[in-house]
Amino acid sequence: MVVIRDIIITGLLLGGIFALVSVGLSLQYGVGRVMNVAHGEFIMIGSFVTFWLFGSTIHLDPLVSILITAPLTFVIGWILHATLFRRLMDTSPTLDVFEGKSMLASFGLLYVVQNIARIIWGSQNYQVMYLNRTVTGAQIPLNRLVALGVVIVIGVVFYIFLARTRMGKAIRASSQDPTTAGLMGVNINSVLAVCFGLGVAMAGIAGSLLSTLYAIQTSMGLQYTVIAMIVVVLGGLGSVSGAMIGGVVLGIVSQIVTYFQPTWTLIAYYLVFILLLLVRPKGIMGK
Amino acid sequence: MNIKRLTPARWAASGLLLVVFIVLSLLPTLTQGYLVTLLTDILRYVVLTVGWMIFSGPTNYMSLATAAFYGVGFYIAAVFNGPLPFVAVIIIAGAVSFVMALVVGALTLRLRGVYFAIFTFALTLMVTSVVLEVERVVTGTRGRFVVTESTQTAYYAMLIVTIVTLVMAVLIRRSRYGLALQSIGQYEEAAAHSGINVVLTKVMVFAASAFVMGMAGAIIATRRTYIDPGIAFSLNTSFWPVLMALFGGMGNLVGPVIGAAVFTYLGELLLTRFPDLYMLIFGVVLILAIAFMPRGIVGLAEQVWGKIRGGRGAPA
Amino acid sequence: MLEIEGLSTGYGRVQVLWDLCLKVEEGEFVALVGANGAGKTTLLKTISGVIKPWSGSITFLGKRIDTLHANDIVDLGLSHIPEGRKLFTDMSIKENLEMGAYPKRTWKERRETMKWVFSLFPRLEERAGQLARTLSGGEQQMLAMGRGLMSKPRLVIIDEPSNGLAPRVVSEVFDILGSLHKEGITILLVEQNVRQTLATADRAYVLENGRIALQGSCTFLRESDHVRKAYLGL
Amino acid sequence: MHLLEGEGVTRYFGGLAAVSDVDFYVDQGEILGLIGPNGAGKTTLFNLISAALKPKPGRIIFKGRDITPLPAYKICRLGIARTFQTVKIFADVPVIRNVMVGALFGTGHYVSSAQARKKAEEALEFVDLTPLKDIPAGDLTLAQQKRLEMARAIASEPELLLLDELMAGLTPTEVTEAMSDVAQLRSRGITVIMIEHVMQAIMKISDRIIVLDYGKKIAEGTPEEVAANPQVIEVYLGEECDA
Amino acid sequence: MMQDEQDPKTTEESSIASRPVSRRQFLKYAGLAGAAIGASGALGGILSACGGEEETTTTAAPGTTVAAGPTPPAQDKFVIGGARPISGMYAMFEQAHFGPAYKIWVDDMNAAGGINIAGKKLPVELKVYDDQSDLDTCMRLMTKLMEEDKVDWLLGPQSTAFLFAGAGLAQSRGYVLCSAEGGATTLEAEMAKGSLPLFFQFLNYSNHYQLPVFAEIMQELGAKTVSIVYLEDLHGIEYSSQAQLFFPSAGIEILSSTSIPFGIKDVSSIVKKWQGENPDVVCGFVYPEQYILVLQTMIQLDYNPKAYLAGPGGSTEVVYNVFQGAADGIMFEGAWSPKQSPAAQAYYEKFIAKVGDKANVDFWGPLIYGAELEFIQKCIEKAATLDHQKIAEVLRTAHFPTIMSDDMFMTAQILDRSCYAGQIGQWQNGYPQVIDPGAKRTAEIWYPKPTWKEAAKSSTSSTT
Repeated sequence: MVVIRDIIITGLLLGGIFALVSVGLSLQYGVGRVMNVAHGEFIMIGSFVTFWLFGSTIHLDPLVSILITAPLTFVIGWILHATLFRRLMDTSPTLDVFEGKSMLASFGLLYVVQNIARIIWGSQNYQVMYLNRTVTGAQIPLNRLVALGVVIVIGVVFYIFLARTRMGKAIRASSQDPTTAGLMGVNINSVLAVCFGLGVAMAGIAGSLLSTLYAIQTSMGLQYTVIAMIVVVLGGLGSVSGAMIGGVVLGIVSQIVTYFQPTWTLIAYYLVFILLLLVRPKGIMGK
Repeated sequence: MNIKRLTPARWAASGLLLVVFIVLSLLPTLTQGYLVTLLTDILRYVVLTVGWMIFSGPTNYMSLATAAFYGVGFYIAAVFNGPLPFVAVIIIAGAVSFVMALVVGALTLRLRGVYFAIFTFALTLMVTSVVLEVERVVTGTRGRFVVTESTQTAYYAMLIVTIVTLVMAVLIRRSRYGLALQSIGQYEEAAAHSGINVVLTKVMVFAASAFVMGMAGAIIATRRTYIDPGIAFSLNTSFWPVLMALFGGMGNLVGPVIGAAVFTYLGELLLTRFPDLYMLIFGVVLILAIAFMPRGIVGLAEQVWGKIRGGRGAPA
Repeated sequence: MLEIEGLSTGYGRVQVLWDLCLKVEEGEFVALVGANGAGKTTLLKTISGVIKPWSGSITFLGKRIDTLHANDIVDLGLSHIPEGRKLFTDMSIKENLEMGAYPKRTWKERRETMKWVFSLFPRLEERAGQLARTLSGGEQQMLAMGRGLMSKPRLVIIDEPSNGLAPRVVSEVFDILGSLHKEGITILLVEQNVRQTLATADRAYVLENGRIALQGSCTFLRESDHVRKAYLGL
Repeated sequence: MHLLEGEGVTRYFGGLAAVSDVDFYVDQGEILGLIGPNGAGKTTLFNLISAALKPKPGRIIFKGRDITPLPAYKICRLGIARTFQTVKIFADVPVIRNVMVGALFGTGHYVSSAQARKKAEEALEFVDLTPLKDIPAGDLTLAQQKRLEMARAIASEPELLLLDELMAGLTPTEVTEAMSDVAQLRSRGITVIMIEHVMQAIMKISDRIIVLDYGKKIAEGTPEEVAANPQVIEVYLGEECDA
Repeated sequence: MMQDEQDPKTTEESSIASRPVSRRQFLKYAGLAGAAIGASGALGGILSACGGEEETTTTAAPGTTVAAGPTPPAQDKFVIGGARPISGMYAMFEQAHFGPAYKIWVDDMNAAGGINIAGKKLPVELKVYDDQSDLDTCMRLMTKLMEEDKVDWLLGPQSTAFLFAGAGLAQSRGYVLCSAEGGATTLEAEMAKGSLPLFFQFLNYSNHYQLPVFAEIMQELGAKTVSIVYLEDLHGIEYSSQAQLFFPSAGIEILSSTSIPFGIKDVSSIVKKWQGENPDVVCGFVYPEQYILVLQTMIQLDYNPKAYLAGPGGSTEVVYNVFQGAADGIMFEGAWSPKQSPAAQAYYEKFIAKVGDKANVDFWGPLIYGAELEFIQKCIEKAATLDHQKIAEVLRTAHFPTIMSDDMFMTAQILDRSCYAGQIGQWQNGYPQVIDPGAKRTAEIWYPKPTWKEAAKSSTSSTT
């Protein structure tokens, strides 16, 4: 029983982390159709900015540093979309072509971002030690709990943003039918750039928190991109709530497998993913 | 029936091709050393890129499983080279990749667009993890020593596989199956209603492209002394052929060949001249190429040539 | 109000519209009829900025709009109610209407405008919280029209509103178009239902193979053999 | 025995019946017209016959054989070819090779490339596209693309041809030409089912007409019978509203 | 000079498991190629190429320009080349452990006027390519360095797997390969077979010294039980399997041995398992990424074994700093300590000056590499030639004093155990100490290690 309880609790916490690294990608693909292979690189940027601020003289609290990483990464994302991806959109005859090209372009982006970071921060492992204790009484690591909390907050805030605000509604409308949204007066290009920026900002926030959870190094990005891809496909591409559910599913699967045989964990990820794609290609939440 | 289409330009092209192959086949006697190694590597990417193009070019299915098929070939060579003759090993490697692609293709080719790309991507990762775990459990270690072949043996083997790949690519392109593939890529539904067995065609050609990838893997493995799953199934092997094809231009077969050659050589040049900045420059070049050269080097050349000839550029 | 001159456009390499001229005066109710594939929808899409013209000009309220993006054209007071409703099916009726009022100019007044729209389509008000996909075909068309009116347009261009609707509902749609027209809204209507269209509109253009084949008052066209033959098979 | 026969053919899309319990048949050498308002289920019925969709429930029988479970390419090879409402040509492929696809793969027996080319040329001749045979199909006008689809279908040597809005967007002269093409098809022994909005054409050329509305068959008979049917007039032509 | 030339049949790849290529086989390929091209000319070309194959295939090795005897070489510089992981997953090793050592050596050499070959001082040039931590690229670049650039000396590649592949490659090209970075028992077996006469191993690793020494330490401390976690990579697999050999024979029981994959994101179930097993010692044969996760989880769950042995990277101050001193008392594979000797202290300061940040200094490798390069240099100078075969002879038998040891020498192509500064280290108050039994020990062992809280409190870690 204790084992099952542990698996569920740690699985949930891990699921929160997985959801955290995935929501941004889900948004980028869901609205903008960019399967951003460089997603993990922006997580890395968030991590290192947080680490840098933490280590600097102001010794900034990692949670507070989100206030810096989020806008910073948002602007990077916005600019990238307004230049690179918009150009690809304009020059691609069909959506399929755009999806392929944007995926490959983001692969180039991966190289660029990662290597700029390597030149700045080197190749060492670092981590921000923050809240590295458990909630008294229960064996729940505080930093993971905070991460779960943040992803829930992001989820709720984002939900409210989508449901209540003018821009949020425009994003939803654009993801369902961009052409008609344009007929309503929505400037699709700016919505897409904002969405891409938001996706990158979410990666930045995830990075801030990850820097308190795991060793960070400038080559860490791809592994998180892969996790995010799996989670996002599990939950259904483009669904933010799907990313949450996909994250939790993967987290619990991961903990069950780790309990029995840790080296099968990754195999289990891919297996779950591959089976789901074959059985339900649109994901758990997909229509 | 093709004879009437052999215009003087075609004769010249064929002649040039023949000269190129004669030079390539004589090369190891003319020069010894690194050039042969480099050429083997370039030819490897030509095989992978053209192999990838055979299927993904006309159908627009972006396969990222190249590393899986290539890696399987790699592993076959690690296990069987030595006990079995090299030629047999290459053929077995191709055959195993072929069978694997048949199974994978039958399962996945109903997925379209980005789903297919992600699936093949995950497949490569999964094969890596599984092989790694099998090695750990069965052999108690991670990698294997490979019975090596000499530089020249590998070079000639790769040259032959390259020729096989190119011939296969041309034959498929010219044959009815090339037309079928093209139809599938343009309008899968209409292709089915015109009597094309869409599933079988896709799966067979997918498998055929995996065949040459497996062979290329087996040859390169014998140049590596020691291999492990991380080496055999490097993700770069999946992405690079796609980028090379895009870089060279996907319109015809010349594009991927040029793309692979230029890409590999350029990479080498940057890698040795600017080891610190190499990947950064590479990434920038890649992005610029995708954004500004939608039809690759060949497309660009055609456009420039068109402008020179009479101000009328190739249609955009 | 709307003036199109020498307009040519198409998809990819295929030309659909050929050197087309069309005019809609303030307060008019103009219909555009023609066979499937004649280019009616393409024309509307070009007017509203979804498709870029190859050549020619489109002027709306004295302003060239052929170079503008769709979202800027809405802002000027031209609303396009697309074929097949194109509702945001995962959003509620209220939200769909709000999307209609998306331009900054109208967003602030969206509550008042919505009251007006609800008065036109009382059934929508009853179901304001429901998802758009749960509506029946007729209600969906009402919603699409309501949404199109939320931007307080001076000119509404509307594409095949009767498509797939039961006859009773079709007449309802035409009634509403009529009353909108009476409220002073200029209308450019594309329809297959020629009989009813010609009965409601003032003036009509007949589009054939991407060119204007015929134009004139509706009464005239109703008597025209050409129209009768092409559309009614009589 | 009818050439093609459908029994209780039904197909739902998310709770809505696109085609609902339709029985139909067509005999050798007939031209059957299929009419109805937009969204009445005509194209869905074509999709069910050509196996783009499977009827649930329902059966489709071709020359006495139940073809319901067969995949689309086999249906084509058995001799049922079709065109599409929204053209589905291979846009980057030259016109002649578009047609060769039908000849090479659609006939159900081996055809050499040379034979296929010859057949394709004949088919193009038939639809008057011979001068354009070497340009990419995407460069044709929509009307030409429709004809190209017909050529591709003919090249697969069908016994039954499903024509979906062949005449959409044609000028009256072109409609007349298209009508004579269809008549010629019949003289070649090809049975035709056609969906058409151009009434004057379909009324003139069809031997028999089926009217669909909301997925249901509401009328069937000769053109005269159908044209006189008050229900048809109401649903199809819209309520008479006297001004 | 070249082994290959004596036996042309084995061609170039004489080393690990090459197979001669028969003429018959080649004819087969030629036939195939010819058929494929459809041109008899090409067939002839391949046939003649085939003939070429049997004549000579060896490449110009660096020694070929040098005549026998102590005649100075004609060239005017000494190029040392390597394919190194400047980017990718192994880049941290190049950045902190190895790269600086090479640069220091080159600087030192050039400051002294260059390397002295038979009385002629040649300035040293360092040529480093980025292998992107990719074995394929690494092998190609090593080939390029040997065949095209014809460098005078070759640096070993980074990481065990690369070394496996590189050893055979260098052997086949007649190059001496001295490796510090990685190594494993499998390769040792090949060396024992005599198939790698040009390969020399400097770094201490699992069976050859570290685990036996650790077993001795545990015996001394009275530790009876151990639990192991290891990474599913060559290093982890190697160390865990060697532990299975050495620990039981020292009377230490292995309670569990858990393998984990790269990219694992939660190890709490493993730590909880240890809590249940309660071993005296936990060994973590993992890289920093997993080491940080394991340690962090242990701190969170407040699980504190009496001793913890960390794998590669546990010896860097960067990783130590992550825990802000809480890692005090952690033992690590290594090891050396600046306090050991004035030479070690001097080298430590030089190293800091090179990497710019003392947090980046590693206490496993650098001193060994410094000593290795010094040793090699002395051997080359003694050989007074650039002929690798002759240098190898000197390497095999020479004794030289270096910064690490007064008497440095190879035993069966592996650096002798007595020459190392140490095998196992321990962080004490933010300072690395060698804890090998005997004279090399620089401080008493902290056993049991302090609790996480104590350590964090008492530490005078360099971060503060």
